[in-house]
Amino acid sequence: AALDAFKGEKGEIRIAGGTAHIPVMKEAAARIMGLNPDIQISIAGGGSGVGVKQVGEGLVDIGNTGRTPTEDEVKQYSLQMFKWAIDGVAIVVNPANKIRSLSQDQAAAIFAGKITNWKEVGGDDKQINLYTRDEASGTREVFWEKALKKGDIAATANVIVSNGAMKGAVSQDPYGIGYVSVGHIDETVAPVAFNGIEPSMENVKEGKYPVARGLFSNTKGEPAGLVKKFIDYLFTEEGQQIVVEKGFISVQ
Amino acid sequence: MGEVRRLQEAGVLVFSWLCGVLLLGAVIAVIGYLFVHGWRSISLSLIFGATPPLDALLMKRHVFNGLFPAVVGTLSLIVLSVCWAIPIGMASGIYLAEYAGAGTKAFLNLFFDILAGLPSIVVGLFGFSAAIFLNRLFPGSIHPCLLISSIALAFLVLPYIIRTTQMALEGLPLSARLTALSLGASKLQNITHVLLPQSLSGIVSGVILAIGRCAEDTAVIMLTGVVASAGVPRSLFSHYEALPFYIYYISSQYTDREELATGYGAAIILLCICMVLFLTAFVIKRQVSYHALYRA
Amino acid sequence: MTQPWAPHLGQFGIQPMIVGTLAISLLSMLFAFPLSLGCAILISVVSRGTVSWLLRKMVEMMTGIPTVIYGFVGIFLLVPLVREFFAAGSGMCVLSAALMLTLLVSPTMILFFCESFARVPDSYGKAVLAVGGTEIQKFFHVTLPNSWPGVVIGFTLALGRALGDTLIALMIAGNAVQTPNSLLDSARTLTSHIALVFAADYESLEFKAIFACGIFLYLFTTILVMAVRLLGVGRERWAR
Amino acid sequence: MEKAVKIRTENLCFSYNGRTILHKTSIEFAEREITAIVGPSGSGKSTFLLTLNRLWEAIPRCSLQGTVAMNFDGSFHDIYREGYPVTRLRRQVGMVFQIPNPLPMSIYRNVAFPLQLKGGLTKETIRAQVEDCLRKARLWDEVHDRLHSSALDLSGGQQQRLCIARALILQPEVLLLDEPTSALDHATAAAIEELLLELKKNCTILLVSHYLNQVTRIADTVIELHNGTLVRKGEKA
Amino acid sequence: MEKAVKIRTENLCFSYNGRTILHKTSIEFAEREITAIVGPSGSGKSTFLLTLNRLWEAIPRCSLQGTVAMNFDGSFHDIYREGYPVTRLRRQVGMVFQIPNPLPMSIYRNVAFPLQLKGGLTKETIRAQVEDCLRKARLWDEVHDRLHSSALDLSGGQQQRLCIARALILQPEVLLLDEPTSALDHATAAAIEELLLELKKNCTILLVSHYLNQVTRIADTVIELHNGTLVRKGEKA
Ligand SMILES: Nc1ncnc2c1ncn2[C@@H]1O[C@H](COP(=O)(O)OP(=O)(O)OP(=O)(O)O)[C@@H](O)[C@H]1O
Ligand SMILES: Nc1ncnc2c1ncn2[C@@H]1O[C@H](COP(=O)(O)OP(=O)(O)OP(=O)(O)O)[C@@H](O)[C@H]1O
Ligand SMILES: [Mg+2]
Ligand SMILES: [Mg+2]
Ligand SMILES: O=P([O-])([O-])[O-]
Repeated sequence: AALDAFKGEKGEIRIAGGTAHIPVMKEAAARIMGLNPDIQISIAGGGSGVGVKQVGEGLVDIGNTGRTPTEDEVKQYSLQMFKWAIDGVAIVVNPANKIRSLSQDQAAAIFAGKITNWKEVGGDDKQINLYTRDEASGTREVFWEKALKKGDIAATANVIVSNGAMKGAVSQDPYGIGYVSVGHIDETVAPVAFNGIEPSMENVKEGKYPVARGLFSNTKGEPAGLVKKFIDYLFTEEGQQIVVEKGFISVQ
Repeated sequence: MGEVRRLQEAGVLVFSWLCGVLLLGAVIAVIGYLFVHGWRSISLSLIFGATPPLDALLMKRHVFNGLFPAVVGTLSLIVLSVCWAIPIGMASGIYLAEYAGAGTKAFLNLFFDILAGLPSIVVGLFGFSAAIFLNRLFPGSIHPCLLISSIALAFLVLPYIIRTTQMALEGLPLSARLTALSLGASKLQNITHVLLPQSLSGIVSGVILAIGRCAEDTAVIMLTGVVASAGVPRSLFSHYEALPFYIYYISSQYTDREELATGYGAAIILLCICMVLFLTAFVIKRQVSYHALYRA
Repeated sequence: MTQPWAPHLGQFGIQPMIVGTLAISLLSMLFAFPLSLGCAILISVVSRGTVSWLLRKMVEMMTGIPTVIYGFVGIFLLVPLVREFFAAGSGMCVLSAALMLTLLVSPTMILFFCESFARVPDSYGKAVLAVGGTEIQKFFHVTLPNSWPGVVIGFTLALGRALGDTLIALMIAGNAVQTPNSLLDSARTLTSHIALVFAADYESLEFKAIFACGIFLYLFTTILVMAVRLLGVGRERWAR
Repeated sequence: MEKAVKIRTENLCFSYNGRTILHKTSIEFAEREITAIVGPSGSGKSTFLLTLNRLWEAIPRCSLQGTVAMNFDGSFHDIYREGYPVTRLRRQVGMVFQIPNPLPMSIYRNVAFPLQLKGGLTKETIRAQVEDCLRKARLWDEVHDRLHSSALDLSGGQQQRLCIARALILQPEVLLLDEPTSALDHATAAAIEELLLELKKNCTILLVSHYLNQVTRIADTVIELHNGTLVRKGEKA
Repeated sequence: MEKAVKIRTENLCFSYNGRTILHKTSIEFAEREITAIVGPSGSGKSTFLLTLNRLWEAIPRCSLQGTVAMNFDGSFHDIYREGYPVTRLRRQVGMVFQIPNPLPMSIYRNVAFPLQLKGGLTKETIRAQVEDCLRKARLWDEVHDRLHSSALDLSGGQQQRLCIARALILQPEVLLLDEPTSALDHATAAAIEELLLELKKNCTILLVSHYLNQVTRIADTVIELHNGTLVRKGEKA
């Protein structure tokens, strides 16, 4: 029923930016395009920073961010923000790794490259392989600010370009450690409790887990036409159901 | 002394076989690995997802969870870029080899050598910057898209085509050049009747390299309009998917085994597309030169 | 330029990427050039008939293998192998990238070499054989000197490709922003850097730094082309 | 009776890489005669022929001074004049090279090639003319059953005759022959000599030859190239 | 006195692409003699020479049956025997091609080249031998001041003499000469004939020639190639 709005429409919607959003965007696009083949929705990643700039430049219609756009950004590009889900950022390790909990200090020391061996935090005598996200990432921004308290991230860290890729990398490397959107966590990676708090949906929802954030879609100025319909769709019951299915927390 | 020479020759022999075996082993490992892991995912639904193939081909319905849009995207990219690159490339190659004066030639040679060395990502960067520039000039109408990607790709392969054409022509011996002239051929006739046919295999090999390059390139399109999901491109000005980018995307962002399997499938399909392209080009090459040289 | 890359501190040094680029591409050429020459000799001189034909077809086919496939197989086959074998680091490192790059650039080089060998007129070869030269002597005394420009051009193209390749380094070199100290260190190349940061901001210093990367790559290849040309022209004296 | 002049060179100088080969050569060649050019090996005979159809221009680093004039359609033309149609010149001046140079095509196409370049003829005409020329060059019998195989596989003498046939097909007014029978046996060479005597009726022939017998047999005039200049040596009675 | 036999072919058959050129040819060549091979153009003379040093093996799609045996160091060797060192064979059997084939190197290196391939000589020895061979081939005077310029720029006759010099430098026991004087003027050709008579003392020479005068002047034996077989035609008294 929520899809009825798209009947008889025609045109293209271009989406780019935050990679945490991609699963939801894809599902929504599939449903809309499946109903109406005349609509074409293209979805690119790039990271939150990319999303803001591209929508600001008018290269795409919707720019997604995994963090709140800064005031500068909002002003410079006259952005309209739509927060349609709540999410957390969790430290993850390979399931083969015994470690399931780290304190804030330990996490900060590991990511700063001060702790380089798993045995220093109670694991095997193996070197720690760090994985971090690129500069454009909203996930990185949030993790850096809220989990690392703006501490250093070592230059030795491997740099990964998306949430999905981070999960892939850590699931491949038995001694790797990284961080992903909570919505992306599945059995291929093991979430690590932060200061003793499990990064579960419930904990994020209840505000117990500190490294939380919203998922935003942004447009340049007021959205109109097809783009408006798409954003409206995200807030319908059906849209929010997709959000929950993909592992995020509904805003309603 | 003879002993030393024999040893040297034996050394060369052993070395070359070693290289051959090493390379062969590596290729078999790469391709074997792909096929061992990917052959099971090869099926019609890999390409068309859940959509009936006929509907997809007639563009009545979008294909999800299938490679169809990526395959179409890649093929259109190849065709478009080669369309831009071949006429310009061959003409420039012929000009350089046969018409350009010494000064112009030295300059252009250097220029194209440098262009040939230009990394694809830099070409992509320029394509991207051009798109932004155009977008500012004509707000809302131009953004990274199929057209821009194909032009950027054409730039990427142009030097290959130019240089192979030129090299093939310049490599011909003086006697081959003089003969037709002595029979009253004009310069142009000499080129079209004698020099080009004789250097055709060289030129075709350049074109083959170019096609292969277009089919596989990821760096340029990454910056100029390819996206993770877009459906079949409806016009030159839309975003599109492409196989190589799809593989890149899946390799890092797969969410489950099934998605990874489509990655293997895509890799096998891309590999096959490239092989088929190559085969056709080689068949064409043999026949073309045969016709050109041995039939009256 | 020589600062570290730390945008949040306002530092935009690209030196680690320059070192990373050089390390990976030079290492790969170190592997690829002898390998290619050996294979080209194998195909054009040592082997005969069907074997040579098969090898050649295989190499031709290899030039058609897309880069992304090397990257793909690199991630799932080579990286774990390197990780296990050296039992250090994540396996995403300079060595892995260089190895895969070797596979990528070799076929083009081999074909270029073979093409240039074949272009040396038949009568020259016959003249050598007629005075009692072996096939290998024919190769070293006549074929190779006469096809030297082709060899040099093949090498340039391959090195250019190694320098300019984005995908393999992006996928399997790890992309850490550091100056690599060993073959097993993760590293970022200029090209991956462009791919990773390209769309950050079109006016910011970051974006300008990306352009600096592009210009650097351009300079690299230009200098390379110039150097190789000087070399090539020197050797070209007898080839007409 | 003095014959009309067909070719006239004046102060012709030629050098490769600064090495002078021809030095202020002024000479005339009579129409419809066979003029033999003799001289020691390396003296510049082949080079001299190249100056008459401007083919040397395709060789790097060589230079020419002086003039060459040819009589076409009743008047003299300076062939080095700015804008002179060099393609037409080469159609009117046929040449057989000292070292046979068949093109890497079929035997048939090699001979038909000049006509194809010129254009405007039907397949049948071309076919008839090719056969005619191959017969004249005494090659037809040996190759008529393999016209479409590669010309590069012919024997040395066969290649030479092929090149003669190819030079004939445009019916040039001037024929430059650089040792055209050097690879031919006696009988064949004699037949080619017959052919030249026949051709002489419509054609001015310059023949470089080392075969003194041949020269005395068929040449009307003999010219010797010595130390870079051409000197008239003898004339038939 | 009968001279010893140097080369013996037995039932030699040869064909290109299935076209038979030589047909069951059995013949012997005497040591230290000059044997002239004559025959019409295209009859297979050049081809026959190629069967004696196995060079035809480099040509695609041709086949040979029968045996060729040569007498080296006092005993006969089947040169087509499995594993016979073909490189050594070609050093002992020198060849001058019908169409001159200088290598794209300097004049000097062209001649020195076979020695360089063989290896083991000092620069001085090589230089002395190169000069000696160039003198023998009557080329020294023309090229001594440009030994290091490209051999491809030589005139036709100069190229031919260069190839002769190159074939001499290894002091082969057998020399195969395919019309070695076809591009040479009388005086030079006579000098080369002198050379051959001189070489005959240590060397078996097979000479393909169309020059009947030349053949009668210097050949000890004349063999005619006709319809695919070699027939002994005449011997000097
Ligand atoms: N590579 C080849 N492929 C096919 N046929 C060939 C090849 N070389 C020569 N022939 C043919 O074999 C026959 C003999 O050739 P060959 O060169 O031995 O003749 P020849 O006696 O040396 O003649 P000439 O006096 O003209 O040099 C000719 O009919 C020629 O066309
Ligand atoms: N392309 C060239 N570059 C430089 N020098 C050349 C070139 N071609 C010929 N020569 C030189 O010019 C001189 C004359 O050469 P040309 O070929 O005209 O002699 P020729 O009289 O035809 O001799 P032959 O009877 O041996 O054929 C020779 O000394 C030769 O070495
Ligand atoms: Mg000459
Ligand atoms: Mg012959
Ligand atoms: O969601 P991201 O901005 O971290 O890609």
